[in-house]
Parts: sequence; C-alpha cells; structure tokens
Amino acid sequence: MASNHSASEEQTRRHKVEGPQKHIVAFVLSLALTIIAFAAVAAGDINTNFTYFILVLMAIIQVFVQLAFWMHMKDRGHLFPIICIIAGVFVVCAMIITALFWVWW
Amino acid sequence: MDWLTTVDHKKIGILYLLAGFIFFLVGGLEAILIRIQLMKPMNDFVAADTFNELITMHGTTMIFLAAMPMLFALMNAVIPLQIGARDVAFPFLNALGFWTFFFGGLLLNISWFAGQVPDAGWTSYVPLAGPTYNGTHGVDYYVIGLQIAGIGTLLGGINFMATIINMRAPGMSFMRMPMFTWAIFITSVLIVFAFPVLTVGLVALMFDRLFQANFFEVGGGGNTVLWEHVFWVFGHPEVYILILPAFGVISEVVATFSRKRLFGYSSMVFALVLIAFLGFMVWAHHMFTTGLGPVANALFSIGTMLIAVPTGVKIFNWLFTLWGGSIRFTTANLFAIGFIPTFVLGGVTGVMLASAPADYQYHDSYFVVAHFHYVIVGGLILGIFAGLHYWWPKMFGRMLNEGLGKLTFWTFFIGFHLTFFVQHFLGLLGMPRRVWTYLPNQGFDTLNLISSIGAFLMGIGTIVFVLNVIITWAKPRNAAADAWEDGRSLEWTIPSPPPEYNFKQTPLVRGIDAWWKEKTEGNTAMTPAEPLGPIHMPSPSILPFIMSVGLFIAGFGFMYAHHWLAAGGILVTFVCMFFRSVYDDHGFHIDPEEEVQA
Amino acid sequence: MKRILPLLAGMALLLSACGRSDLSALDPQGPIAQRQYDLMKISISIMTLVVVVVFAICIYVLIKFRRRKGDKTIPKQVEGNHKLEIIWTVVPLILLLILGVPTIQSVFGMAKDYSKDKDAIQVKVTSHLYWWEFEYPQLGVTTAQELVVPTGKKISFELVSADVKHSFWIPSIGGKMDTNPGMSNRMYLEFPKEGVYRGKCAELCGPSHALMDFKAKSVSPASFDKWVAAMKAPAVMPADAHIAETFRSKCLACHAVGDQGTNGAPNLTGIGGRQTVAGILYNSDVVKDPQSEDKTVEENLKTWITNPQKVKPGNQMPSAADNQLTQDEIDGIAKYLAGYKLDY
Amino acid sequence: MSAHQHAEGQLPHEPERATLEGRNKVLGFWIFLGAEVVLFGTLFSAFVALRHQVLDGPHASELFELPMVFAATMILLTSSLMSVFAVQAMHRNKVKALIGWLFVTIILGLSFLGLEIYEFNNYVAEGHRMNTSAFSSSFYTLVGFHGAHVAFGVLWISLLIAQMFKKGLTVVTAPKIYLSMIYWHFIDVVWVFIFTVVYLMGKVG
Ligand code: HEA
Ligand code: HEA
Ligand SMILES: [Cu+2]
Repeated sequence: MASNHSASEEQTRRHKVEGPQKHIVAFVLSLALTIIAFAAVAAGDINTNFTYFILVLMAIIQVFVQLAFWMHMKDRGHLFPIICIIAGVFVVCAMIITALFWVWW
Repeated sequence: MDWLTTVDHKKIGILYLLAGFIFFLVGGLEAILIRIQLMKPMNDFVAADTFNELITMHGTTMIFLAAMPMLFALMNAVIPLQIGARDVAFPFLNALGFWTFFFGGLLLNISWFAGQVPDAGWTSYVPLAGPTYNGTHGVDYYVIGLQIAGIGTLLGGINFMATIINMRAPGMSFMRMPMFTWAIFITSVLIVFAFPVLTVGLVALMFDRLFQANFFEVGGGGNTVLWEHVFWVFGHPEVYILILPAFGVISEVVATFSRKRLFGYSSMVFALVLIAFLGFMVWAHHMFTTGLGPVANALFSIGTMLIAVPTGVKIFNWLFTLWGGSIRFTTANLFAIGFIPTFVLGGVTGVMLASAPADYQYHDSYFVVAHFHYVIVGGLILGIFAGLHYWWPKMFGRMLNEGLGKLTFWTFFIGFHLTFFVQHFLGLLGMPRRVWTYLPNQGFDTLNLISSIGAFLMGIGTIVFVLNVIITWAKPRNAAADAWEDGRSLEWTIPSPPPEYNFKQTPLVRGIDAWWKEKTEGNTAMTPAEPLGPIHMPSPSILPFIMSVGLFIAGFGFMYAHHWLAAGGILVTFVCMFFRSVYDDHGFHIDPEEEVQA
Repeated sequence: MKRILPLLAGMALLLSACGRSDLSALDPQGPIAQRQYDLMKISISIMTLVVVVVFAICIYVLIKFRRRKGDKTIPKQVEGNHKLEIIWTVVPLILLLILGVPTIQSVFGMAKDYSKDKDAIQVKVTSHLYWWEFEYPQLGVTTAQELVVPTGKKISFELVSADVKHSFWIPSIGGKMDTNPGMSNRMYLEFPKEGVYRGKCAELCGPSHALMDFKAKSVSPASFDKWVAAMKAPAVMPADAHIAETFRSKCLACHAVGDQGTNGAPNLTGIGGRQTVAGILYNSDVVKDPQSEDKTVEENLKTWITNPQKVKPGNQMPSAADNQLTQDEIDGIAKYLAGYKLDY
Repeated sequence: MSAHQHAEGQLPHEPERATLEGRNKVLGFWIFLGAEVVLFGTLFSAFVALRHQVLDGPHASELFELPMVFAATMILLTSSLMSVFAVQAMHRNKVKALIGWLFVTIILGLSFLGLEIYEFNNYVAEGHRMNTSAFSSSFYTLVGFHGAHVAFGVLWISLLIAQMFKKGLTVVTAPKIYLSMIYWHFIDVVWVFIFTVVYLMGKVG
C-alpha cells in the first residue's frame, strides 16, 4: 500500500514553494511567548500559582507553535509523527503526575 | 564472516534465535541451580550471596537476553515476509540492534567470570543496588549491560514500527495485516515508549554508582521510591512487550491448524491496542506495599483489573476460532492449545494480585513467582515454542520432527505445571520469594520438592528440543513453500527458506488472509504488483559489529574508571557512525531471472 | 483432563492443609488477615468460575472438532459474532465489579490511621540488616526480634528502615508493608488471640534476607503491662564480675539491656525468654513444638556469639574472635543471657 | 518510484521524501523523537520529584541567573529559525544558501553550548556539583542531556555541511538535512520546557 499510495500523493502535492513569512511570524510569536514567561518571573511579585500557570501555558502554546510550523506537523502526511508525539506526551504526563504526587507523599 | 556483516533480516533472525536460545539455556541452568538449592530446607548447595546472584541473573537473563531476543528472532524471520516486503525499513540498524543486544548480554554475563555479579534482584531496588550497600561492580554489570542491550531493543522497536507502517505490499491495508504483524506492531510501539524510561533509570543509577550522584541516595536527598516508579513505568509495559508477540503467534497457529479464519479480527486488534494503552497506566500494582496510600492503590487496582477484559476477548476469540474448525494436532498447535488454558490460569492470578488489600498478602511471596511464571513460561515460552515449530520450516527449510516435538511438549508442559502450580500455595502458606533457603517444618518442604522435580522435567523437555534441532539439521532441506498446507498469510507463498530478496515480485494483496484467499479462488500464486526486474539489496556491513564492540569496551571503561578506555570505545562507535554517514551505501542489484537460469 | 487433575488436587490441598496456623495466610488469626482472606475467597471463586468456563469450552472444542484422518473439508469461515463478543466483554466486566467494590472498601478500610488514637498501641518498627527493632514511643520501651503486643487493641505501626528496603509481614495476622529508608509508612493490625506468630521480611535485602524472621507475640493486656514494667526495670547484670565487665565493654557497645547500653543492635532485655535467638535459631526450651534440630537457648546463644556469620551471612555483628572473647567468656555471657527472662 | 521533476532543477519537489529510503528515514526519525519525548519526560519527572532536595547546596532561586538563561533561549530560538530557512533553501534547491543557513545554525548552537559551559562552571564554583544533592544531580543530568543533544546536533550538521560540499544536494543527502533540522527543532522544543520548568519555576520557588 505504502508505495502506490505515495505515488498518487506525489502528483497531488502543491508545487509552490512556501515563503518565509509564516516562519517569521512563528518566530516572533515564540519570542513573544518567551518574553512573557521571563517577564512574569522577573516581575516577581505576582502570586506564585498564577506565575506557574502563566509559565506552563506559555510553554504549551509555544510547543504547539513550533511543532505546527517548524516541524511541519500541520502538513499533510504527518499522522504518524503526531501519534508518536502524543503517545510520548501521554506517557510523560502520567509520570510527571506521579512525580508530583506520589514520590514524596 | 558472512554472519558478522549480514544485514539480511532472515539471517539476523537466526542470529537472534541462536543467541537468545543460548541465553535461555544459561538462564535455565541458573533456574535449575535455584531449584536444587530450594529442594530441601536449610540446603547449603549454594551460598546465600551466590543464590541472590543466581536469581538476579536468572530473571535478567531470561527476560532481556532470552525471551526478548527469541521474540525478535520471530519478528525478524516473519514480519517482512508476512507484509510482502523485501527487508525491514532499516537493515543496517537491524544488524546494529542485534549486535548491541549481543554485546550487552555478553557484558552482563561476563560478571560471572569477574566474580562480581549483580545480586539485587532483576528489579535492582535501591538502596540495595546503590553504591552504599553494593560496593562491588556487580550491579555495574547490570546497569551497563542492560543499557547497551537496551539500545538494541529500542532500535528494533523503531525499525519494526517503521517497517510495518511503510513497507507493506500494495493492497495490504492495516486491517488486512496478519494478527502476528499487528501484535508486533503494538509491541514495537510499547518498546519505543517504554524503553527510554529504563534508559533514564539506568543512567541515573549509573551516575549514582559511578559519579556519586544522589538520585537514589537517601543521605544525599535522593528518593528510593523514585526508582521503583521508574523501573515499573518501564517494567509493566515490558511484560506486555513479552506477551503480545506470543498472542500474535497463537493467533496465527490456531487459525492455520483449525483451517479457519481468526474469529473476531477487528476486536482482536482493538484488544491489542487497549492492552497496550492500559499497560502504561497500571505500573504501581507492583508497589501496593510501598506505601503510596489508599487513593493510588485503589486507582491502580481498578486499572489493573480492567486489563482482564481485552485479554479475555482474545482468549475467547481463539477458542471460537477453534470452534467449528478442523483441528490438526501438530506440535506447534499443541503448544498453542497448551498456551490458552495455562495463560488463563496465570492471568486470573494476576487479577487476584490486582486486588490491593489481598496483594498485601501475596506481594513478594511465591504466589507472585507462580503468577509470573504462569504468564511467562506458560504463556510466552509456550508461545515461542509454538512459533518456532510453526515457522521452523520457513526459517530453515526443514520440518522439525513431530514425534520429538510432541515429547518436548508433554515433558515441558507437565514439568511446568508441577513446578509452578504448587508455588501458589507456597506463597499463601507464608513463603517469601528470593529466599535462599527456608527453615524446616513450616509446611514448605514437600511443595518445594515437587516444584524442583518439575523443573528437572522442564530441563528434559528443553534438551529434547535441542536434540530435535540437531537431528533435523542432518535432514535434507525439503520443506514445501506452504509447509503446513493450510498457510494463510504471505510467508507461505515463497520458498522455504526464502531467497535473499524474499519476493521475486511484490505481491498484490486482495484481502485478509491474502494467500488463503488466492487458494480458495483456485489460484496457485499471488498476483504480482510489479513487473519482474532487478532487485535492489542493501550491502552487508561490518560497522554494526564494530560499533557494538566499541560500546562493549566503553562499558568496561566506565565500570572500572579507565576513562581513556571509555572514551576510546565511544570514539570507535562515533567513527563508525561517521563512516556510515559519509560513505553512501548504494547496495547492489540481483536479477531474479538470471538467478533462475544460474 | 490432564490439566483439571492438578487443579482438583490443588483445591483439595487448599481445603485440607492450610499450613501452620501461626504462619499461613490461609488460616487468618486476626481481623486484617481475615478481611484479606475474605477477598481471596471472593477472587478465587470468580477465578475458578472463569477457569472452569474456559477449560470447559477448550476441552469441548478439542474433542468435538479434531480433524479426522484425510479430512479435506474446509470449515465455514466465520468472521465473528457480535452477540458473543458483547457477552464476553460484559460478563468479565461484571465479575470485575464484584471484585472491585470490596477491594476498594478494604483498601480504604486498612489505611485507617490510628496514630493519634489514645487507645491504640503505637509501635515504631525499624528494620535493619538483618533484624527488627520495635520501639514503643508512648511507653518508652524498645525491644527487638520479638514484638510484644496486647490482645484486643489496635496496634498502630510506623515503619521505617535504617538501611535498605525491607518489608514487614506477619502472614497470619495481616500484611504487609515495606520499610523505606528516609520515609515512614503506616499501617495497623489487631491480635484478638494470644499466641506467637511468625513474621518475615518480604523484600530482598541482601544475603540473609531469607533468615530475617521475627516473632509477634500477643499477650493479655495485663501481661502486657507487666512486660512493659519488666522492660523498664533496671538491667540485671551478670553475677560474675569479669563476665559483667566483658559484657558491658564488648556487648553493650552496640546492644542494650534494660537501662544499660545503646540500641544500635538488637535490644537483649529478656532474650532468654524469646522463642528464637537471632530470629531463626529456635530455642527448644521455649517454643511449644521444638524440632529435632532445635537447641536450647544457651546452646543457640553460644553458636550465635561464636560465629554470627555462619548463622546469618552478611550480618553486622562481629564474631567472638573479632571481639576477642575467650571460650569462658562466651560461655559466661551465653549462660547469663539464657537466664535473662522477663516475668509477664 | 518515478521522481517528480521540479522546474528549477533536477531534484524532486520534496527531495527528502522522494525515495522509499527517504520516507522510511523521516518516519523512523519521528518515531525516534517519540522515544526522545519519553526520555526527556522521565528526566523531567526525576527533576520535578527531586527539585527541592538541596541539602546544604544552593537552592534553585539563589543559583540561577535569568539574563544568561534568557540569552541562551534567544540564541537557540534564533537558530531554530535559521534551520527553517535552511530547509526552505533546500526545497528551492539552493545549495549555497542551504550551506549558509546551516552554518549560521551551528554557530548559534556553539554559542549556546559555550554559554551553558560557562554557566555550569559558575555553578560548580558556587558549590553546586553533580554530587552535592539530589537536586544538583537531577539538574545536571537533565540539562546536561540536553546539552549533549545540542553538541551531537552541532557535530552532525557540521558533517552534513561537509557532505554538501562533496556530494551536493541529492535524494540521499536531502533526507539527512531534513532530519537534522527536525532534530534541531526538537532540541529547541525541549529547551522551552527546560527554561520553563527548571529555570523559571525554580526562580519562582
Ligand atoms: C508476560 C508477562 C506478564 C503478563 C502477561 C502479566 C499479566 C498480568 N499481571 Fe503480572 N507480573 C509479571 C508478568 C506478567 N504479568 C511479572 C514478571 C511480575 C513480577 C515482577 C517482579 O516483581 O519480579 C508480575 C507481577 C504482577 C503483579 C504484582 C504482584 C506483586 O508483586 O505484588 C500484579 C498485581 O496486580 C500483576 C497483575 C497482572 C494482571 C492483572 C495481568 C493481566 O494482564 C492478566 C490478564 C489475563 C486474564 C485475566 C486471563 C484471561 C481473561 C479472561 C478469560 C476473561 C475473564 C477474566 C476475568 C473476569 C478475571 N502482575
Ligand atoms: C522469561 C522469563 C523467565 C523464564 C523463562 C523463567 C523460567 C524458569 N524459572 Fe524463573 N524467574 C524469572 C523469569 C523467568 N523464569 C524472573 C523475572 C524471576 C524473578 C527474579 C528476581 O527475583 O529478581 C524469576 C525467579 C524464579 C524463581 C524464584 C527465585 C526466588 O524468588 O528465590 C524460581 C524458583 O523456582 C524460578 C524458576 C524457574 C524455572 C524452574 C524456570 C524454567 O522454566 C526454566 C526451564 C529451562 C531450562 C530448565 C533449561 C534447561 C537447559 C539445560 C538443563 C541445559 C543447560 C546446559 C547448558 C547451559 C549448556 N524463577
Ligand atoms: Cu505489572
């Protein structure tokens, strides 16, 4: 299946080469997210839990941005990469939760 | 020399089988020594510390160096054939995977000769395995040996995942794949997501032991429960890594020898996926007595029990595959049919263990030993034997002797139940596991004796199998392509053993059980999906071997703090990687038409 | 049939011989073990049902559908059967529910915390390579190897390890809980009947893991009070001055008796009345059912003091030679300790 | 596989996927990254579990200097953008530009590494060593693993630059470039979590 399927994909693939604009936008977005995160910490006097929340949120958004634009996950034919990463994240989440709650109880 | 450089999946499969089986004999010998020591109370056949070394090496060897490689042997021998491919996705990595496993296993077992043997159990719980309480190099062998072998396993997992996704013959959609291929696919997924956890755990333990890090050192702020979590987050998926391929084998064998298609194919697939998914969320059932608290224990209890449901689906689907079939009792099928009830016995004791409050009594007693040998020996090992007898003609072109095969089955099977059935009771009567001896008059004596006798029977069964192999070797290579006549999947359409390139022309798959479908429609061959032409093959390479030797040397360097040696070993490996990257492997071409004339 | 037989034999075994009542988990002597045993019975019944169904189908199929010689017919190729598949998904789910509910109830039931309960006896268990220390913080008493508790009270344990992991298990009373270094665990047990129960270490802890047994002795509340008083009484020292001095300088550097010495090694107060020396050498003059190989307390003490490594490989006690004890001193100390009994 | 010819040159449109080998490599590499997610995730959970175990050593909030971390972050982010440009150059079949972008990428990678080494040196001087506490062990292991990945990436990309000079852009070299770029992004993504979880959260306390 694999080979003939991709052959047809080859024909329907877009011919235009994409420009750099999208990536520069992604870059600026990443910069902004990073700066917000650092600023939140540098500001210092915000409530700790709220800072944590901002930090995690910024990180997650940033990861989505990078995965989608730079690692081409939003493009067609990336079903298996997406599954791989999600599965990995799933295992990791289980472990982080454990680390937080059950290692020191 | 040919064998050192081969990148052919069929040959690598045979290498895996050979190495894995030798390690099985070593692990079995260790088991026999364990059973001799436990034959009677207060026995002094081996010393206490030797006994701990024996169980540790027995468990580690059997799981990582015997069972997994033998499964890899079947995967390598069969998967590309079943999906109609010429080879795996990464033949070079395949060879590398074998050699790293081999040298990792070698390093682990050299500990016997170094006189410093791992002795903290196959689970290597800290602090017993940590530097404070384990000053010799024993556990270093465990840590580094497994690390190197683990690289091989991970590579194998990635390789087979990619192979099954990308290399299927035209027409073979996911839902037309043979069940063994499905099982290996899911197994590979488990490997890919479980082994890195072990890698990190071993790195942390290694840093603790070699560089005075404090991951698990209580005095340095470390945490011993963290190791338990890390080990079991890997460890529980690992047991499904072991059993799922066996499930796959049983699905193939049972269907073939009852001349029926597999009952409930899609629910079988779904069950596999569900087992794998749940398998990642139940690890703490090994830690019910660690003291995680009632919430964790309750959640993990329920999660664990749920696995019984998809597993049960598989069991009943096999039974109903047999139902209404025309069952032929070949050796392979005997092993498969022996598997079903035996595995159920082991599985249901697993569900008993899953009930946390009752597990407070079972945990670390012989009841657990009985449980896991039922699922492992009664499940996985019987499954491997079934697979070996079934695919032997395909791998080697010779049929194993059926008479001897049946003798193997009965001695091994009866010996097995003798050995491990009584161990349930030993555990309930209060016998902890990992004890090098026990006092008389505790109600353990007779049961232990029975158990040891059973182990000898299993030993005999194994020896009969070895004899069978040797005798078969002397026979001519005359197995038919469709050796069992009732073959259903693509591997039975090509000669036994297959030519180097497997398929002269990639076949076109027109349905589930591709070969069976053609046969029932009166065809004698698969429809080709491509014109006959020269076939591209990857060239053999010695680099995988050298890279593994490099890691092997580096392992010793780290262990004995010879940093130049460690650096040298790593350098060898990197230089090989460099060559691999710089010199393109253009491979060579075989022209099948010329072959025919030659 | 071949597979049913051992199962039936096993069942018979299960019903008749349940092992020693002071050791077996199948002969519970306290409410916790009883509760665990009840769970076992529920689960074993469910599992038996499952196994019987599977075996029945299996045997039927194997007999009914075997291939006759030369049979070339092709059986009907069945794809599946939704009704059946739903049955064998739903029925196991129900069975698991039946097991799951009492499981959860017991998990929380057994996790009750009695550490603040004034009525409960608090015991701090510290495991060492390869011996057990039992401290009663409320009472200011410490003992070793033989846990003494009153009947009828909740015993609330705090468990911790001084070195590697061990696990505290008294099968016939209830079990078990790991002892972790650096973190303490809790559990509670109850001893309704008087008696001496065998305890085991259930976590691999080194060469002598197999020999790390202990005893749990439950006595009437009145006796228990007497025992506490006797433990707190000033130490009885050896009569012979030389032996007393040797004992003080050599043994009490690590051990303790009464108010003397330190608790770095097992507390020896009243050792002459314990069932065992070192947890595994049974004293024929103390236990009810001595075996032919069992020796008296004094003999066992001599064996132990002379060469502890021979009895428990890897343990931390120096041998008589390392301690530079003469044979006379060994004999004297053994005699003294053998006579050190508490009245309760 | 009949290669699709692109107007500008001899190479197909996405040369990294033009052959079965190439597609296998891309897929296999993604699977490998899935495994890497778990690898780093485990390191993260060890770090999270042990982060407060500082004993006598310095605490995270005393130790870390945000400006330096911020600089490192910016460098790595920018290098990620450079590697995107490299892939775009490859898709346009512009070998010179490709080599240029790759070069900038590794220069930035090297500066990141330099900063990290400098940083570690400072910490050691402040008494924060591998064996100081569980916190320090897990910190050095996690951040060090990332550093080792960066170092490997730098070596790998340098090797690819050399191959570009020798072999040019072909269906054999293109997948390698593509993979190394994916790898580089992945390292960047991991760093996002490191600066969030290790540095920023550590600073917050
Ligand atoms: C191949 C290996 C393998 C497999 C497949 C399993 C399968 C299972 N295991 Fe096992 N297990 C091990 C290998 C394996 N295990 C090992 C090696 C250890 C010990 C490690 C060590 O400490 O050294 C261990 C230990 C272990 C423990 C920890 C015990 C302890 O240390 O205290 C537990 C606890 O829950 C457990 C549970 C289970 C369960 C619920 C399953 C389930 O997957 C079983 C599911 C199958 C069935 C239930 C049978 C078929 C189903 C039906 C016929 C349907 C109807 C059934 C019901 C309604 C019940 N196992
Ligand atoms: C794949 C896994 C696997 C397999 C196949 C086996 C197979 C066997 N195991 Fe094993 N076992 C484990 C995995 C496995 N085991 C694990 C993980 C542990 C836990 C370790 C720990 O606690 O850390 C364990 C522990 C364990 C114990 C408990 C030790 C203890 O807790 O104190 C016992 C005791 O009876 C035992 C017995 C056996 C026996 C009799 C076999 C038999 O089935 C073996 C049959 C094979 C043979 C008998 C080979 C015969 C070959 C010859 C006789 C020829 C030899 C010749 C040459 C070498 C030239 N095993
Ligand atoms: Cu498990």
